[in-house]
Amino acid sequence: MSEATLERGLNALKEVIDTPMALFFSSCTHCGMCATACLFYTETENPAYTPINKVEPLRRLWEQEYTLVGRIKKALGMSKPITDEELEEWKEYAYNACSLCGRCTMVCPVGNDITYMIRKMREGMAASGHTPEGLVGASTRAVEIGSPMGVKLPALQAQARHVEKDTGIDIPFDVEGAEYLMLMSSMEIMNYPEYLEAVSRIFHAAGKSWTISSEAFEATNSGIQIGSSDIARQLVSRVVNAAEKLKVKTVISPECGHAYTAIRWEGPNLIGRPFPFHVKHILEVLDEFRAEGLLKTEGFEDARMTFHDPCQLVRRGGVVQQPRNLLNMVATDFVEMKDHGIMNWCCGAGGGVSANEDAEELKMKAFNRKKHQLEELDGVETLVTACANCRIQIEEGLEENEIDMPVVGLTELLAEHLVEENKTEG
Amino acid sequence: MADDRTLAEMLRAQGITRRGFLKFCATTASMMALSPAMVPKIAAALESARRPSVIWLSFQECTGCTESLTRSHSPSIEKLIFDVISLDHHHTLMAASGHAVDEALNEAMEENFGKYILIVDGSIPVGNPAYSTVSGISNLDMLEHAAKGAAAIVSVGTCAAYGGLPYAKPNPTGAVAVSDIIKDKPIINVPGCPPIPVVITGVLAQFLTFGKIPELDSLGRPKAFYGQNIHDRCYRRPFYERGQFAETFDDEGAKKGWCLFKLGCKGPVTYNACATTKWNEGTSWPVEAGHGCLGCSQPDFWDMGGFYNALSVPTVDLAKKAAVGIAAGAAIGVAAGALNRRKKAKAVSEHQTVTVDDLEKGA
Amino acid sequence: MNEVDFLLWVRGPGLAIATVIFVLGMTVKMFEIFMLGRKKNLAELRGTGVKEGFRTIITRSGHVDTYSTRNTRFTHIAGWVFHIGMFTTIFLLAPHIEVFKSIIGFAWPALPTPIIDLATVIAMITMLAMLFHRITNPVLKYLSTGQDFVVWTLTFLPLLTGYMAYHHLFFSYTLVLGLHILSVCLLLVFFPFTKLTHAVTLFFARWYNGMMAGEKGVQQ
Amino acid sequence: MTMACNDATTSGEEIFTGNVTPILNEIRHALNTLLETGESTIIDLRALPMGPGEEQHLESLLGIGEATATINAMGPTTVNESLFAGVWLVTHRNTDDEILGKFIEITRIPSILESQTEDIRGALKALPDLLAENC
Repeated sequence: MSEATLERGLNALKEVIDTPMALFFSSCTHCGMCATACLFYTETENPAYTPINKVEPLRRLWEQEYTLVGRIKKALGMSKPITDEELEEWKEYAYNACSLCGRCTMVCPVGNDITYMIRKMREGMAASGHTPEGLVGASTRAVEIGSPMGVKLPALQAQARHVEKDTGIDIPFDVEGAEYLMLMSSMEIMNYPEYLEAVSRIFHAAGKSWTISSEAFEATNSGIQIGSSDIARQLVSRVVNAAEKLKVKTVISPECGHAYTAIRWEGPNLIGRPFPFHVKHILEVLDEFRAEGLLKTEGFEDARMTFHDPCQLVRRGGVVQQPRNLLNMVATDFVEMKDHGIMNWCCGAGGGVSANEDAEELKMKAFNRKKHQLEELDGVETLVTACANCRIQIEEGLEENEIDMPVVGLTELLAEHLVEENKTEG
Repeated sequence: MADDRTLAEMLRAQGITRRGFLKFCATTASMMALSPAMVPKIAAALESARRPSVIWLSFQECTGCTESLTRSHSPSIEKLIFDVISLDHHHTLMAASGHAVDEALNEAMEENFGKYILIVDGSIPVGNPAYSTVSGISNLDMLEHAAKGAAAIVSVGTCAAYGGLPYAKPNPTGAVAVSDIIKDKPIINVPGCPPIPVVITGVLAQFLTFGKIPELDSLGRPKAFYGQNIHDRCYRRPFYERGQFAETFDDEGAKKGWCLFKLGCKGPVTYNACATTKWNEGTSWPVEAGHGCLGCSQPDFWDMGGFYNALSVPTVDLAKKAAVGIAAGAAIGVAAGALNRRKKAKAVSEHQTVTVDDLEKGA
Repeated sequence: MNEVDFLLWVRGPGLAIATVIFVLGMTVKMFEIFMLGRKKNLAELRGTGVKEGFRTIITRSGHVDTYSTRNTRFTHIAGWVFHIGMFTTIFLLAPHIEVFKSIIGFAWPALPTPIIDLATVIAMITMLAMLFHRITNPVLKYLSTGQDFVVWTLTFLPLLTGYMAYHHLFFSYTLVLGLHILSVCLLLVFFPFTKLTHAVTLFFARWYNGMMAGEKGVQQ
Repeated sequence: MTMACNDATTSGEEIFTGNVTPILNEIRHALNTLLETGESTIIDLRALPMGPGEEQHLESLLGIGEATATINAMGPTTVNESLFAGVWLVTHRNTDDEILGKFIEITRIPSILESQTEDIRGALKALPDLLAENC
């Protein structure tokens, strides 16, 4: 039972500093423009939440360890060392006040990918034991129980039988050779059971084979949120082993944000080799079905609708047009938010903020940005999104601000209008 | 030798009418770059001026200044000035020679001790005094000896004022300026290589009329002649502003009389009266003749980075220096980079896998 | 050391030393940066991102975030105006072009000096406004360290002394030209060791930014 | 044949530097002052940065008016009124006919032309001798 120490933290930071980061730290001119792109700053006006400030200890470490002048200054005792106290203070800036949403990265005039650096900063925070209580708990549960919210397989199996009863469609567990491996996020299993029903009906209608692995049904990855690649590797390896054992062609990341980033973008780099299978977000797959004519819908929603772009899916994931294509199949009055698409604002709960009790109040304050966005749209009745975490956050936010607006998952919405040939009753 | 008659009496003795004297004052005022309104004042001052005795010593020089001053090719107003001042000693101009010259010099010094003006042209070799001697006496000793009784010293020419050509790198003779040796006497520097004749006589006339040292700038030069920056008074300045430059001495721009900045003109850093007073009675001056100003009235004008390099061009080959920088930088850079990589590799090797159990301090 | 010797020193050895330190420092920095390397991205990418990287080098100068345009409008516009003013002064003034010609061998047409004069004045006024903004804006006040103000001064002095030299203000042209070149030397000497390196590294940083987004199919 | 004051003269390589216009304006102001206060002004052409040919160009513009006079004192001095009354051009030359100074005087009569008191006293002394000899 080794323990977290400052040494291990600094060592972790030394491991992750690379050429892009050296370029970024050499380019920052303290112009402050990343602050106004970050909802944690705009809604609190706390200058400490300025994104580039969140990596100040990392910057000093780079300067002291990886530049000639920095090393000389350190040798002459002219440099300020990184201490536990400082990292403890930075826990609030790098975790509570950051959802890794990536907006600062899109705005920085000298092109610094600040999100990339905060994610790396968290590696050092995790190794040196300066991570929020909530995330430690979530990671422990994810590793030991299999899901950050403690969801076990029987709960999923119960939900599956429930869906089978309702739709008559068989939920395939551990089917070798299926084309798709379906992953679920605990949030969906616990809060949004309609998701499983929706995907099973859609896939059934599309005639596509899919399965759920009983060994690795959990999509979320607390390791990514807490910022420890080691823990993230442990979690993502389960998915990879299951997918390889079942010989699937594509792993589907469900309506969740960071899960997609964890599996598709960080997964291969965590385990050190390219995946023998594709990784796609559920919306990507549905859009393919749409294109191939396998997803037919009927009827339209008459309510005025808008779409909240989950950061990890759209800005950090590149799934930009698909949600629009799908939503336009069922919506006649679809209105885009002012800053939509890759520049949309975060809901305030991503990147581990929702699992972090210390950040509760801050999370709600950050939600005001999304509230202002909605207020700017006149007469919107329904908000559609594609991430369970965003959904809960927005529902809580709207409730707290007494705004009566239903929040709907896009996959569910499509299922409601699904055309099924041999619809069995019951 | 000294004549105690006033200047006015002398002129009248030569049959020059008052109107002639007024003309003399007008042209002298113009020479001294004073405003015409000053003529009555100058007339009054000139009238009562005493004829100062002048001793001219030539040291390490090319006689260019003397020729420029005396304008041996066509004497004019300066000749008149010469009639006015009693030039008691000048190696080149004196008819006498040999010991007679030395006696004349000592005699002139004793007689007007403390009153005569000492004019020096040429620099003084202190590296090895033997480089330049006059009848066996080194320039250094002669200067120190002559300076004792001088009321004021006028260093004529950049050599006397700042060391000039002999002083230019590598300065084999260890040449120095007058002001480097004589510290206790008022010194008026009249630099130029050579100085404009009118400027030399102008300074003398000014000293003669007002009897005191004219106002000097930081380099000891009379502001009347050296207060103006050539660049500011140059008639080609409008071309500089419009960015119209001659690129070579015979291109379209040169023919049209455009600015010669790119051909090395040192006008912007040079203070002299060439642009207005011009040379050869206002005929022309270097820039008007199509050649950039050399900055000859400035110290070290020989080492200003080449007569034909633009003023802004550095006097060292920066490309070569940059190459040195890159080479050294690359060497140090590769070493520093390697150090970084080793440090990073060491960190990676010492990586202790983080598990959920050791996420807390002292868990 | 009178003013002429000062000018001669600073035009010669002064610039030489400054150039060596500048070039050496920047070369070392480039090696330090690029020898750190970057792990290859093993994920299934939507593209190499190379094209997006180059596009971002250009698009990132524009303003992407409609919301913050209201709040950082000043920084954005002042940044543009200052840089245009300064670069016009540096690269389109005839004497400066002569300096570059002596180093790299070729030259280009110059703008008339009154226009450059205007550009210098605009650049200086904008810098003063930016300094005021850095002191008063809460975010900038929080972020700013001593270095930000040192770099501000290092950048302002060449403009100021250049303006004074051109207008023969206060001191003799020789002295002020010397001070102007000295201020440029100081700028060069400190360049590799301060945030001034952004002038070079920002192009690579923007490229990486755009490339990493492009790999995932996101294009600004 | 009127010429624009700043045009280079026809002789080819004259340089157009725009120095002539300011001088003409200065003369205009001086004439005004002369009328209003009677104060005369003298412009020393040797103190102005004139391009080649510009001086001749200025003189050709001013032209030669009705009154011309020459004084022989230490070389000839020519005084002539330009086409513009009150604007006189005074050129001093030495015994070798070299120009020593060139002035534009804006006055009723250049002072150089007036007989000087000392010279008149001299004449007063010399006249009786003349009377004694001749009549």
